[in-house]
Amino acid sequence: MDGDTRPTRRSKITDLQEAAILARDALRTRPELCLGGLFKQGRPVALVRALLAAGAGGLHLYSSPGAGYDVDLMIAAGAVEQVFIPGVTLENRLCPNFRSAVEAGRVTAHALDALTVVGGLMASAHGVPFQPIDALRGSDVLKHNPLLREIDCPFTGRRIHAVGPIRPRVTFLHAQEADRWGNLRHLSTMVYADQLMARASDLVIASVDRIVPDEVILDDPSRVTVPAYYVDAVVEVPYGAHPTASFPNYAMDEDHIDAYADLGDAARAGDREGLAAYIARHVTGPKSQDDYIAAIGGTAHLARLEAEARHG
Amino acid sequence: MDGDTRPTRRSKITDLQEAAILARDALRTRPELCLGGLFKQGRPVALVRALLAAGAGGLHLYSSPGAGYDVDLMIAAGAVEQVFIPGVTLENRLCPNFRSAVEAGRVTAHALDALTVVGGLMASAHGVPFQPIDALRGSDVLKHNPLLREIDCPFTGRRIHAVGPIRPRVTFLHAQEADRWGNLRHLSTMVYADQLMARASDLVIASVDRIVPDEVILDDPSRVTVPAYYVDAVVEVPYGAHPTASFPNYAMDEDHIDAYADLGDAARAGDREGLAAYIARHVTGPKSQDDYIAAIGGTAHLARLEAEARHG
Amino acid sequence: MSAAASPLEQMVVVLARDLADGELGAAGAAALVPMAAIELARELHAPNLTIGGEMFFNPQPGRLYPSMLDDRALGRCEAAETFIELFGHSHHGLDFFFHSGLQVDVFGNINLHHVGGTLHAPKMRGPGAANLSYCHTSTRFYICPTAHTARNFVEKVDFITIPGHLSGPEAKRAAGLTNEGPRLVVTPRAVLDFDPTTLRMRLRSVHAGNAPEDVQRHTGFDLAIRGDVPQTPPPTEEELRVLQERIDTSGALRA
Amino acid sequence: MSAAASPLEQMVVVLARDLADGELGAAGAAALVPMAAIELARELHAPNLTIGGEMFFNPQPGRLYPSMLDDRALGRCEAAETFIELFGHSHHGLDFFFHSGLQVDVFGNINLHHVGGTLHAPKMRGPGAANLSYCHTSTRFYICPTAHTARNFVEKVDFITIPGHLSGPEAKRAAGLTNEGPRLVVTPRAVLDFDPTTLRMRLRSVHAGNAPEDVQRHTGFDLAIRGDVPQTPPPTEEELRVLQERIDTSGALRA
Repeated sequence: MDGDTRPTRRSKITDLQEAAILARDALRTRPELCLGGLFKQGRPVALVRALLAAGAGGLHLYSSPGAGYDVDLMIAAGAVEQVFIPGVTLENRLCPNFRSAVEAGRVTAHALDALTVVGGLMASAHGVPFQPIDALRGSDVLKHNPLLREIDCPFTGRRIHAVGPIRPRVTFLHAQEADRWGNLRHLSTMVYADQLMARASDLVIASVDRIVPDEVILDDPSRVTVPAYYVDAVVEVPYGAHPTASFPNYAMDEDHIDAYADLGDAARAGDREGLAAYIARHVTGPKSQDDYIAAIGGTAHLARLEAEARHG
Repeated sequence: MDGDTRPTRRSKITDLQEAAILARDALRTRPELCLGGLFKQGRPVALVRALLAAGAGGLHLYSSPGAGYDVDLMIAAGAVEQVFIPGVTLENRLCPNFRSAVEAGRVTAHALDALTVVGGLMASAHGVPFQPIDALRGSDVLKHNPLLREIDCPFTGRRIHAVGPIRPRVTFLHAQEADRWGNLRHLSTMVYADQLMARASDLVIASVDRIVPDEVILDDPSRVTVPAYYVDAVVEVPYGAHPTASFPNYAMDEDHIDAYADLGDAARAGDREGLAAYIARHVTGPKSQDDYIAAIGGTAHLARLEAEARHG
Repeated sequence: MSAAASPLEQMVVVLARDLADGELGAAGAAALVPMAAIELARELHAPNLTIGGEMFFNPQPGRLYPSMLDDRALGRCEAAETFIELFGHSHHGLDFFFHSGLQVDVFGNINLHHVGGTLHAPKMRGPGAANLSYCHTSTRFYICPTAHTARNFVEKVDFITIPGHLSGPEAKRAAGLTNEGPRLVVTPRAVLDFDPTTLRMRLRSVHAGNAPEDVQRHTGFDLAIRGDVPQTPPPTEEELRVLQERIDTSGALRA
Repeated sequence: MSAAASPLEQMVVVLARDLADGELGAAGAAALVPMAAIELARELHAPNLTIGGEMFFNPQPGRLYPSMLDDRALGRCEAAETFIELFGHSHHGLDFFFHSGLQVDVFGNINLHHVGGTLHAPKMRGPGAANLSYCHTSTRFYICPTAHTARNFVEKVDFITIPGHLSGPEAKRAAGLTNEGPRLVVTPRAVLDFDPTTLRMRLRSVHAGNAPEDVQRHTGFDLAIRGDVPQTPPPTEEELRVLQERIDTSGALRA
């Protein structure tokens, strides 16, 4: 045996289609999908599109406590059964398909709060059977929140709340960088609940703007936000968060999201054609991320988002 | 009023003596002192010496779950009544004064485990009345651990453990850098429980190797390990962690710690003279950190520790 | 210059004046007006006010953004946190917070979930809300909707997302809401507060150009106007200059 | 080269062979031998073994250190964590962990608290220990003291800091210890394991140069030696070369 032949460590790099199939099959055993980022930043939208194209359905959606475009898109594509996200909004306007689907009874949107979701992820990440919560009072959300229980605090004797572990079957994350082993680096200032979700979930798949050499990770381990141990697969997807932002690389595409929301509003009003065309063009149509980039206006369009991320 | 005269934000920079008096007076209301770092890295030893020189006593000591030199020194100086730290050791040898004092009944060293201490700090940081723990079984530590309770899990029905909030009255931390507002940057790879302690404590005082301009913080907020909100006072103390390490700036001074331990062992054997002289020379004697640096061998000695931190 | 203040600028100034030096607070979801108010207070009289509790500390955004939860606004700040630290802040509470909603009622309760129908069969489904805790773990909060109509100011909300004073002092006590709760309601038309005995909303002052009866007409419940209603003290020249030059550099509050 | 293996090198090799590819494990407090074993396994047959659970992942220390919890050893690693993440790992468990102690008894229980007296009036106070959980949340652990004498191998420890097999299968079940617990005891003299029925320690093999009766003489309880005791397979040339050239570059295991 040649002493210099070391055994080979497995790379976790895969492609969008394989990642989507991995996720789809896992979600068939338990349909709990969790999405990283918050609102218009750091959302793993390319993975979401790939999953929709691969044919997922009946999903129960989780996220950090605020989400918008991607959740609305998954609902528009008919893939969602229940939503466990406290706030669902495009921030400057309501989510049209979320709204329609809930009003029509096609989707159940649970009334939740941030601490229940975060506490449930904490319980799962910490490996304990529940997380106490002592900051929820007076809201009608407490009458409906399906994840919360009242317990008697063994220390104070008071009635407080508790939430059991939230353990997503699959979590999608988007980060700016990773090495081939799956060590993720969020170069953005805001990381939200991505680290917590990674620790709380069964299967974690991350898209990144680029794969970096091993040395980049080893030379600055403090910059690693999600250690590879928590990550099952990583996909290099340029502009993989579009139309949400991946700072400091590119800003959110507000115009794209607004145009999408207009189509959603039209669909609410009875004209579903534009929305169907949008899904065909952006979700089911593209064979690759290159196709998608072409569909949204090509690299010239994305250069503007990159410039905005650099200069504000 | 001149529109360009903005009101002035208060700096949190103070000096060692003032910091020590602040801590000493706070500890008179409740003697729970918590020390950052772990074993031989990142321990706020200059603050400890200053507190001893200022005349603290009857302390209840907390730390991340492992400590050595500083705890032993505080015991040697007669300042400690109870120790709530799971592991107390110099790693390569036992802590001589800790051992003597516990064997003589002068100090109570509670039997604890890491999860109780970390869980108690978590409960305090999170603002909840307790933290469930479900990973303690079979150890005699459980028969003695004063902070732990058995509870019935409201979710699983099983008997599990819980710990109430550990809220230190004062926490001392050592970091490599801070701005004048008290935003701390640990440039070391390992940060241990420093962030958690800062969030869990009443009063937080940090020593740093150097104060940096505001822009250093603002240009890279992700590098801030402890936001200023949690920090009450910050002191620039060159080599403030000595004889423990402050990577990447200087390594631990193993020879110094070993020589100290030899004096402690001699004191155990009945010869207290060397230990008394050590305390006079290093703790009560120096009027400033410059005096201390001279006492330990001056900058030439420290240059060796700096070189070791750079080159291993 | 003060004559030219926009309604949103007037709101900002009213709110900024109520924030004290040394406090800790955050802007909430609809951040435009609240963040401007916090920054103005920091510039003028509260240099030690800390912006924190929403996963970041003391941002320097350069201009105002409607959302203050992404790197556009927060890339430059003093420190970043995550939802775990937010969990802790939510328990420990802030000194102040801000809310708005689809509906606000006479007791300052806020609805962000649904108008008409029920939660799971709503006539109109709203966005919901993440942050239900700061409304009562914080010492006080402000309600600052950017619209003031008889449709969003209602006698009773269809769903209490954010509890204000519930149905008054007794209900508040029963629910364990021990802090002040909503202190002021600041709208583009007026400033409202709560009767300390009944905790019902009442008109405190009207902004320049708004008559008390106009405000009543645009409010879906009785404001119990008795006697003269004072005018809201308009922005000073200094307030407006600092706001426009240093904070709202893109004129978002005047758009 | 294998003839020249030191006792600690022999320990390292025995332990390394028992670690499997794809596992997650950590070295524990007395890290010298365990970390060398983990690194050797990674180099030779377990490239996907992850070092984790002690606030860092996959360090590349360049040489061995007696302590593996500071930046000397960990400055270069793949990721750093804190005690909060360690809290989680402690619950989720690892595949393997390592322990040693002041005393080890016939059931593999480990004492780090006191010898003689009581906890609060000890004759000799030990260091205590932080990490009590990995011994049972992890699938298995190894006991690897660097001394093997009749003083530290005792019939019954004075205090159970780290539970091994307690007093056997029934006690283990009663305490809720459902995992394997201590699998091997690897010392400078021998390899010991546990009788699957009684869970009492027994001699499995002796290292080159050690007679079974010597090992018994240095053990404070009956090892129930019956018949021939095999010799521990010594390090192969390859094992020793990789260990010395790539892992123990400063010769700490031969000091």
